Parts: sequence; structure tokens; C-alpha cells
Amino acid sequence: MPVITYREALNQALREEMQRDSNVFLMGEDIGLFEGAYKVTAGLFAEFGEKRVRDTPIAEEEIVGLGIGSAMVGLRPVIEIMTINFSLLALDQIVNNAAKLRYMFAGGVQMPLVIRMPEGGGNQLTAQHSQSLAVWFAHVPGLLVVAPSSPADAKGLLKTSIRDNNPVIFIEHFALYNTRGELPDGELLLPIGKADVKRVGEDVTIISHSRMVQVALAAAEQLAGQGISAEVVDLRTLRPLDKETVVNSVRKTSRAVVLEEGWPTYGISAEVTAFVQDMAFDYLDAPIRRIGGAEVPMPYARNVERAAIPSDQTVIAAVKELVA
Amino acid sequence: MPVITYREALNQALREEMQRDSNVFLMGEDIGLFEGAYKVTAGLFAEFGEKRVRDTPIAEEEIVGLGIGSAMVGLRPVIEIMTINFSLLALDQIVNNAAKLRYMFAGGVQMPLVIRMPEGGGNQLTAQHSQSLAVWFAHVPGLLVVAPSSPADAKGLLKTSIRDNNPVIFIEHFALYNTRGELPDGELLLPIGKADVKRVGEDVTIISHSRMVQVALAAAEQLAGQGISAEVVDLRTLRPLDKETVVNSVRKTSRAVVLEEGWPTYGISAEVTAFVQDMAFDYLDAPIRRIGGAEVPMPYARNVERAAIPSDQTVIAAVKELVA
Amino acid sequence: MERKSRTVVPKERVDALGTREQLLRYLKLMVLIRRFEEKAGEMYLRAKIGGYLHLNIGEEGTVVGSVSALEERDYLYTSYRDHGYAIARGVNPKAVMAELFGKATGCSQGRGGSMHLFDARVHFLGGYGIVAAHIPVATGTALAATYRGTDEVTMCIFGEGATNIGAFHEGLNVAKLWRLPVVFVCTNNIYGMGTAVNRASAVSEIYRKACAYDIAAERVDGMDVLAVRDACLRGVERARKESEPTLIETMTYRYRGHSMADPARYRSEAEVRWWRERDPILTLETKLKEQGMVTQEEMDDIEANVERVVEESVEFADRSPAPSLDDLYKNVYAESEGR
Amino acid sequence: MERKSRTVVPKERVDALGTREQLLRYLKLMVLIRRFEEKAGEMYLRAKIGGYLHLNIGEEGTVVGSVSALEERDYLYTSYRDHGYAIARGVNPKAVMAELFGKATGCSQGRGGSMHLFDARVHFLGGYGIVAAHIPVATGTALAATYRGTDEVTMCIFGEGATNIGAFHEGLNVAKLWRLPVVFVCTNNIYGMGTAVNRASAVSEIYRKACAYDIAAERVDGMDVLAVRDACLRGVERARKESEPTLIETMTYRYRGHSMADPARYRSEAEVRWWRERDPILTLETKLKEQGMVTQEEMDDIEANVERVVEESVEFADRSPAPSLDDLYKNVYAESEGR
Ligand SMILES: Cc1ncc(C[n+]2csc(CCOP(=O)(O)OP(=O)(O)O)c2C)c(N)n1
Ligand SMILES: Cc1ncc(C[n+]2csc(CCOP(=O)(O)OP(=O)(O)O)c2C)c(N)n1
Ligand SMILES: [Mg+2]
Ligand SMILES: [Mg+2]
Repeated sequence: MPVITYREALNQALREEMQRDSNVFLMGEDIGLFEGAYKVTAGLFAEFGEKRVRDTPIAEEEIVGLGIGSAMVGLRPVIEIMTINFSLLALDQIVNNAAKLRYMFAGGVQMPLVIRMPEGGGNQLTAQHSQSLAVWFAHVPGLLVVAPSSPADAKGLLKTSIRDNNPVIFIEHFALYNTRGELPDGELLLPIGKADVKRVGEDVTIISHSRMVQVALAAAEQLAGQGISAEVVDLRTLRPLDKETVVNSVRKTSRAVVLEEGWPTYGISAEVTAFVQDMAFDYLDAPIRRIGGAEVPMPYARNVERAAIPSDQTVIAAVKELVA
Repeated sequence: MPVITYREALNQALREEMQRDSNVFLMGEDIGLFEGAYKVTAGLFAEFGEKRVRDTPIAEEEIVGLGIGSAMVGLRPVIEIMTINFSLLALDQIVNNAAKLRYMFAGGVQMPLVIRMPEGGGNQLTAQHSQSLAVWFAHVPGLLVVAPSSPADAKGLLKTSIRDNNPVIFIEHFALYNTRGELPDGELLLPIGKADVKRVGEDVTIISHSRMVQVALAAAEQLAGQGISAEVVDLRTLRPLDKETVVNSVRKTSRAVVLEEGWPTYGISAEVTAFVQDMAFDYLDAPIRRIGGAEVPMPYARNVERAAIPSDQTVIAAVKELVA
Repeated sequence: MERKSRTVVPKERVDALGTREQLLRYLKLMVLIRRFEEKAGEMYLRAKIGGYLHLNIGEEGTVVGSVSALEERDYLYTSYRDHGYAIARGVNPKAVMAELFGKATGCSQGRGGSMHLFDARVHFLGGYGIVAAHIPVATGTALAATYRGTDEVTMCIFGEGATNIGAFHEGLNVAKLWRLPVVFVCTNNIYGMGTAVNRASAVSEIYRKACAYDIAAERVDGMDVLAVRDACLRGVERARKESEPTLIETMTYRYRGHSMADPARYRSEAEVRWWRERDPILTLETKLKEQGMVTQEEMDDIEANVERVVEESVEFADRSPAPSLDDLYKNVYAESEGR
Repeated sequence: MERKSRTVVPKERVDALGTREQLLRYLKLMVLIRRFEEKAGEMYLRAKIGGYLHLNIGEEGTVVGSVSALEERDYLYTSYRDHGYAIARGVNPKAVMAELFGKATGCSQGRGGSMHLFDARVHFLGGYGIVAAHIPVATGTALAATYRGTDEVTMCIFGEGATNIGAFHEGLNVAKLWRLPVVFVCTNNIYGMGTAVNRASAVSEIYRKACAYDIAAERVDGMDVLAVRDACLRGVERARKESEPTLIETMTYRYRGHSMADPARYRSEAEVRWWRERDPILTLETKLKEQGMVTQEEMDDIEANVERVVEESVEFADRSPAPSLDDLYKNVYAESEGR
């Protein structure tokens, strides 16, 4: 099995789907000639030309509108919003149009639209460029929300997303682009809506998504050395949630930690905690613990930023408290 | 005690604060000459003139930007976004500027800005005009989020919000504007961040906010006739949450229903459930029940819309199941 | 560094008036829309219709003139003030009235209501509720034609109030930059809710805003269905032949308030009267009578026919079933191969 | 219905060149900004600075020219490319470098970093990270002056790439509609990241976009500090005396990539050379030397002085403390009377 980066995995998914279907095309700021702010689209402008890899003006609302209007008549646009922070400018298009038109128009249109964007902090990019806002999209019926943590998941889920006839919000993470992982051989298509047990354990379940899965795995590894066996469940899809996989794990371990990089209040961990307490009520030995980023606009200074983002040490401390 | 409508209560709060402080002024679409899409600003244009009651173009991002830039140099703008649905166009200004500038600039600016907007459904206004999105704002550090359910709360909280030096998202509800309630005499200022027990009970706690508090009270009244005593807690403020009042109630009743009009997945009820299961874990006799709107873009037809919004009957059924 | 704006001064009409058949069609359509809207207003007051109801009464010249410039394969987008456009585009009035009544037989099966009419079969891609937000969407549909190398034109209708918000600007810029085959039609009815155009737009001659994008633009008398049609024909031709966008501003007026809730106190009776004297139906009717193209008898026939069509639409809507509650979740998602 | 755009053709400079004192101040400031930015780039490569770093190198004529047109009571807003503006406005270079280093002594106490410099004392109301989103904010500060009846002017700096997004359009419309005392300065450095202006803007002469709002506008040589200053002085005067907005486009160039991560492969060496030959510092230096206003010795002095200031700023930043972790939550909220 070849080892590739998360960035390369995404790039392969885009290339393969573009080769497969001439209706698939890309739009975004500086994705063409410049090859992408984070180089996910490297080489595609050269290979497919400016008709299929379209550099746009800085105009997020228009970019998403272009995607919606072209998807409605049968194209399959894949949009890159440079970072999730700029998606705030396109939120009306995403929520009031992309998510709703099929329903409003009684199934009269399809919406095969993918919006890719990285989120997260950790690179001193400060308050306006470090947010984790996936939860907002995951709140909205009509959208599918995917947030892979590994190269294989990224590739398999992006390919499936491009083939889906629903609008898919595809959440990437800055700090994952250079991470490596194995890729199974052959065509890789992973289903939307399936969580994945990334590590099997007995004493506690750590539930997470995107980059925090890597943090959870690092914590689990260290906890194993201290005699605590942690199971790590990667949500992979935030809407719809694979409640079954999560709940089965918690029923087994009787203890759960929900970990996210973003602000936990009204965050991803709130929903996960809420359905787990409901569906595993009689199995829980302790309250579900939530870990998230500090509830502040992300500060610049390295030391303060670090303190604001959960680390393996934060997770280890929480797990130990929980199983104690 | 005089009885007034929720609309009149808001109007009084605006008038009183404008009379008290010449830095307070209003901006919004059709709030002046037209007296507001929902007439909350009736009479104010005539009384205070166009300098202090400013009709704006349809340009939500600009309107909020005007508020931020004037608040930064000492004015106290109160903005009306015609409905919360249009706030999606101003979300970048609200989240990336209003909520963050004080922190980013190390306390160098104040942000005495109020953004008022109604949310909710029930009037056949369909998918793009019926959303309950308060949860998005409540997720963001730097914002205060208030959502009163009665005329007295509306007046007392709006006055406090206008005097606060933080950006306040003030959520109203279409279907409350004509509802009536008693108003205490004299200056009315209510603290942000305090929940309110709207009805005392023993068997179950119903936690809600905004219009759903009225639904909860109607349900509680009927449940009383059936021998079930329900306590109704009105959150009033969604950020920061008054966890103490909520948890104290649940510790007493041992059962909780969290009720919201919006989509429950990643909604208000998720966060409330999550902190209650944590802080009242040993007191809970059953999983916390959540009730919310159907997870669909709001349909138009009266029968289908009705089915999509929680009613007193929905609440009664859930409570009975829970206490059974 | 001064530079002239590239405004296109209205050139001669494509054909002086049009065939009698065409002209009668316009007249009938305008009368149909007028009566349909009046009836809709009545049904609203009788609580058969809920939510918001924005009528096209007074604007029929713009409605019929613009839509008549399109071919079948072209696409149409409008704002929430969409009944007339849907009917002019060929959506069955029964399906429109049934939609207003919230019935399963409505063109959006009772899910969209007044603001969100839709019919893919006639390439009516919908009415939209967020001011100007359908402009970017319309550019996307225009892009699809250039992507595929086909020659459909997309027309996008919006009000003058919509030209102050960012989406208008972003859409026009991209339309010109990428040479998209789109015709932007701004119905300047002087008001956005209660706010007059000069209280909202620094430049109240909307067509002049096209100068910032070097887009061809013109202003026409929106009460004159032929003037509107001709301007739109020029725009459609420019789109189809040259793959270039156009901005057309039609000067028109809504006789009623913004929606049923608005008594329209912000304007004078004299102003309303001035516009009513320029009524689009009266204008064409008079012209055709002068030219001997239509008689009073024929006009009476038209009215009678229209009345029947409108009555039938109400009857149809009334006896149609409400949507089934079992279908509450239908169409939130597509069933895709990937899942 | 044709109409001329209201572009203001550059009139005679307010004063032919300026006093020797002024001119030397501009020269010194430009050299200071150049050396400061070079040092910042160096410190970034040495990992003393993190995050994004956008430099003003090449743009000093625009930076110093625009800021020099302001009075102390006026307000300044910029994009994330803000170091030069902060320094020109009077923020202590030590506090700027300390901010880049993420130190408690930085002008934003290490919370804002390169993109979010701020100093209320000199009315520098900050650097902003979301393209064009500070334009509406700046109009709000201008509104406050008219609300209070005071005569402060607000200046707002943004790139040519920012003129394609809605906020630019919404801001300009309101500025003209409400006659706000604001000067919009668009630094057209030809690129927004890797995208050339003609690949993003239907109209690449940015000043012409003002025609959609009837705002006075002009384009100037952004490499000529005096031309920029004079244009800005006209704008500031128009704002102060007539309470009217202005749009000024300064043609300039960033010698480096968009940020430290960008090797700028999307442009030719010849192009970079062409601009470097028009270097703003060289241009003014040559002019002053020709006029006998400055000698090589004085130039050497300036360089030596600047070097010392820059070195001191690095030393200061280096030995300043990092922010205390105890202050992580400080300033998320104000303590208000209401709570
Ligand atoms: C973004 C947004 N803001 C506000 C509204 C509320 N609203 C609905 S229609 C309207 C006026 C629009 O005026 P105009 O564009 O001139 O169209 P007209 O109604 O005159 O046809 C407003 C403010 C909205 N729907 N969307
Ligand atoms: C709304 C938004 N979209 C995208 C970005 C990413 N971005 C940062 S700077 C930039 C280019 C801006 O170009 P220009 O306005 O010309 O300013 P310059 O950097 O040339 O000074 C982009 C696309 C952003 N910060 N904000
Ligand atoms: Mg209008
Ligand atoms: Mg630039």
C-alpha cells in the first residue's frame, strides 16, 4: 500500500473524478495558476485547463452562487473556499440556497455541489483565520458534512462526495495536509455517514473528528503505556451522524470523552454528548466529558495559541480523571 | 401593573434608552419612515428624526459594519436586521469583527453594539424566512445572546443590552410581537446571563427560550390538570448560559425536557442536554429528552408547516412518556 | 483618465411593433396576470393564501415584455415577486394558484408558496426570497452554457433595491469578466418596501451602475411591453451571439403595497395616479385599437376568457388536496449512489 | 441617457513639492518601512515570527503618501498588509516588531500579530484579515463624525483584489448616499495573491468603479509619494469640507510575494524589474538630490539611523516577555455595568 499525504490524497480524488466525468469542474480563489493557497489543486490547471479549473475573483458569495446555478442544470462543481473563515461570506448561498432548493422546489432540482475548505488553528493565523465552524453546517438539514482525519478517508470520502447529488460541505484541516497515511490499492470510495473505529479499546471511548482524531490516537497510545485502554471513534461524517457506531462503543466502554478543536459550547461535542446520554443512558458510569478549544478568538502568540488548542496531554488528563 | 405587548415593550426600551443617551441610535432597513417591517420602531422616526433612526439600503453586511465602526469610536448603535434569515449576509461582520475586535486589539476598543432580529416560523413564510439560528451566535465567544419570551423580559433585557459594552445579539420572535404581559412599574433593567423559572413544578423540568417558553407553559398548564407538575425554566440568555438555575431545577425534578423551535441536531437543546447530563448526572432518573423542529427547510403549506413546529401537544406527549 | 460609460442608447426597435398574433398574446397575458393577481389578493384576504404575497399588479409590461424575449431553451430566475413571470413563462395558472393555496398540486407541491414558484419543464428556475441572492445563482446557470458550449441564455429579474447589496456587484463583475450569456433585468418600481430608490441608491439611475463593469446597459419604459421586449431581445441576442451580459432597467410601478401587509403610506396618491395613467395594459390596448388591431368586442372576449382561466385556477386550487404529512421529509435529500 | 463618469482629473498638486522638512520626513519614513519590512522577513525565516506575514516592500510611496495626508484626529483602517501604515501613522516600531514576535509589549499585546496591528492612541483603528470587510467598518467611523458633527476624516486602505467583493460596493454606495467623510485608498499592486487584476476585475482601472456611485475618483502613480499625498490631500479636504467620499487608486507593486509562503512565480522577472526601476525611495531620493535638498552624506545618516531604530525594535521585541497564560480569557468580554 502506498503512503501519501492528506494533500496528495485530495489531489488524487479531484483528478480521478475529473477524468471520470467531464461535468466535474473546480472553482475557487487562486486554485489554478497559483495551484491553491494550500496546493491541494497542484497540477490540475496544467492538466485540465482554465475551463475546468477556474480562478475566481475574491467573491465567496458569487463563487458559491456559480456552483449552485451550474449544479442546478447538471454540472458537478467542486468549490474550494480558501478557508472556512471566508465561508461566512457565502453562508447565505450555502444555507438558504444550496441546502434548501431541492426541498423548496419539491425535488425539481438536483444539487451535486461540493464545497471544500480547511478549518482549524495551530499556525498562529489568529482570530479571523483559525476557526472551526463545521458545527454550523452540520446543524442544517439539506447539507451533508464530511470531515476526514486521514489520507485514505480524505480520498475515499471526497470521491464519494463528488458523486453525490446532495450539497456536501467537505471540511479539511490545515494541519493535516502534510500528514501521511497508507492508501489501499484500487478505486477508493467510502460511504458518507459512517463513523470509523480508529483504535480498539476497552476502558473509555474517545469520540472525535478531523485533526483531533490524530490527537486522540496519540493520547490513546500514551494511555496504553499507563494501563488504560482507549477506543478512538472517528465520526468522519458530521451530518448525518453515525450514532450506532458511537453508541455501540460507549455501551462497551461505559465512559466517553468527546474531543473537538473548536469551541465546545454549542459545538460538535454538545450534540454527540446529547445523543450518547440518550442512547447509552443505562450504560454510562460517569458523565460524558467534553474537551474543546478555549472559548476565545484565537490569539496570535505561540504560547497562548497553544494553550487554546486541545493537546494529547489535555486528553490524557481528562481520561485519567474519568476512569479514576 | 400595565399590560403591554412584546412589541410595545421593545419600543419602550428603545425610546427610553434613546432619551437617556444621545449616543444611542438606530439603523436598519425600513425602520424609519416605514416604522419597521414588524413595527417595533413605530413612532421613533417621528420623535427622534432621521439622524437617530436611520433607514439603510438593503445591505446587511454594510449595516452591521456601520454599527461596528461607529461603536468603536463611542456611539451605541442598535441595529435591526429585518429577520435573522438575512443575518447570514452579515455573519462575517458579526463573528469576525464585532465578536473579536476587542480581543484581537487587546482591549483597545469597546463594542457597545446591539443587533436585534426576530426569528422563528409559524406564519407560512417558508424555508428562507422561517429559521431559528440563535444557536450559531450562541456558539461564538465575544458575543452575548439574549432571547426573551415575555414583554417584561424583552424590555428589561433590551435596555440592559443597550447599556452593555459588549456586542449583544438580541433575538426576538415574530409570533411573540402581539403577545401580552404585565410590566412592573418603574425603570426595568434585567441582568444578562440569568435564567428565570417561569413556573414552579416538581415532576419534570422543561427548559426552553423565546416563543417555546409560551408553548411549554401551555403544556405545563394542561399537564397540571393530569396530575403532572412541570417546572418551566426560561433560559432568557443563550450566551452566557445560567447553568446554575437550570441544574438546580433538574436536580429537584430528576427529569428534563429541552424544547426548542429550531432544528435540534447541533441545536440549543444539544448544549443544554450536554451540560445538564454533566452537572446533574447523579440526579437524573431518565435520559434528557429533546424536542425541536422537524429537520427540514420550512415548508409552506399550513398543515405541513404546523407538523414541523413543536406544539404544546408534542411537549405533553414527551413529558408523559418521560414521567411514565 | 476620464472615460465614457458604455451605456447602450436604445436603438431602433427590432421590429416596429410585432405581428398581430404576438401583440394579442402580450395583451392577453398581461390581462391574465392582472386578473390572476387581483384574485390572489382577494384569496389572501379570505385566508386561502398565507405567508407573504407580493403582487405584480402594475408591472405587467415588464413581466410580459422581458419573458417574451426568451426562447424555450433559455432559463429564467426571479425574485419572490414571481407569479406573473411564472405564468408568462408558461407555468399553468392552476399550478400557480394551487401553490399559493399550499396544495400538493402546486408547481412546488405546496412547499414553496408564493415566493418560491418553480417549474423545471419550462425552464423557470424559481422565485427566490433573499434579495439579490439569485443573481450569483443565475450567473452559474449562464456559466453552464459556456461550459457546455450551448447557446441558452439566462435571464435574471430583480428589483432596484437589490442593486445596493453585494451579490449584485459580485454577479455583474463575474458575468462580464467571464463573458456569461446572461440578461439582468432590474425592475425599478421606485420602492424597495417603503424606501424610495433615491433614499437607498447613491445612483438612482440603476442602468448607470453597469459602468463599473463595462456592461452594456439601458433604461426603458417598463410600462411599455414592447419597449421592454425590444430591449430584452437586444440583451438576449447579445448574450446568445456575443456571449456578453446586459443590464436592462425597466421603469415601472407596483400599484399595491410591497406585500399584502403594506398600505403603502410612504407615497402620494398623485404619484400612484401618474403611474396608473401609464398603465401597461391600457397603453397596449389603446395602441392596438388605434391601429385597428383589436376591437372592444375582442377585448371583452379576452376578459371573459381570462376570467374563466382565473376562476378555474381557484377552483382547481380549492379542491386540490393538501400535501401529505407523510411527505414532510421528502426531498430534503436526494438518494445518491454514494450513500 | 448617457452620462460622463465623475472622475476627478488630477489637479495641480496642493503645493509643488513640500517643505524640505516634510520631504525628508517622507524619505526617512519610507526607508524605515523598507528596512523594517526586510528585517521582519528575515525574522520570519528565523522563526521569530509566525503565522502570515504580508510586507509593504515596494509600496512605501503609497503607504507614506496616503498616511501623510491625515491629521492627528483622523482615523486610519488598513488590510492585513499593515506594518508600514502603522509605522507611518506613528505606532512605535518597537511595539510593531514586538507584536510580530507575539510579545506582551506588542501594540496588540501579542493577540493580533502581523495582520491585526492596532493603536487607538494614534487613531490607527487596525489591520483586518477578511478582504474588504473593514470597508463597511470604516464607513461606520465616518458616520460617527457626521453624527457628532465633528470633522475627523476616516481613511480606509485596501487592495485592488478587494474591489470585487460585495462589501466594497455596499460601503461605497452608503458613503456617497449619506455623504460620509471617508477616503478610500485602493493600492493596486496588480495582484491579489497570484491573480492579476485583469483576471479578477471586469474593469481593471479600479478608480473607474466609482462611477456606479458618483464618487469622485482618480488614479495616481503609487510609486510617487508626493503624487499619492496630493491625491489624498484632495480626498481628505473633500471629506472634511464637503463631507463627501473619494476613491483613490494608487498604482504600485509588491516586490515580494503575497506573503512569505509565496515565491511569486506567476509574474515575470522583467515585470518586477520594470517596477523596481520606479522604486518609490529611489524616486524621491533622486528628486531631492537633483534639487539639492539632500546629500549622499545625509542619506547615509538616514540609513544609519533607520538601521539603529530597526535593530532596537528587534532587541526590544526579543527581550520582551510573552503574554501571560493567565490572560488567555482577558478581553473576550468587557465588564459592563449591565452584568
Ligand atoms: C437580504 C435581504 N434583506 C432584506 C429582505 C427583506 N425584503 C424583502 S423584499 C425587500 C425590498 C426589495 O425591494 P426591490 O429589490 O426594489 O424589489 P421589489 O420588492 O420592489 O420588487 C426587502 C427589504 C430580504 N428578503 N433579503
Ligand atoms: C474574504 C476573503 N477571501 C479570501 C481571503 C484570502 N486572501 C487574503 S489576501 C488575498 C488577496 C487580496 O488581494 P488584494 O486585495 O489585491 O490585496 P494585496 O494583498 O495585494 O495587498 C486573499 C485572496 C481573505 N483574507 N478574505
Ligand atoms: Mg423595488
Ligand atoms: Mg493587490
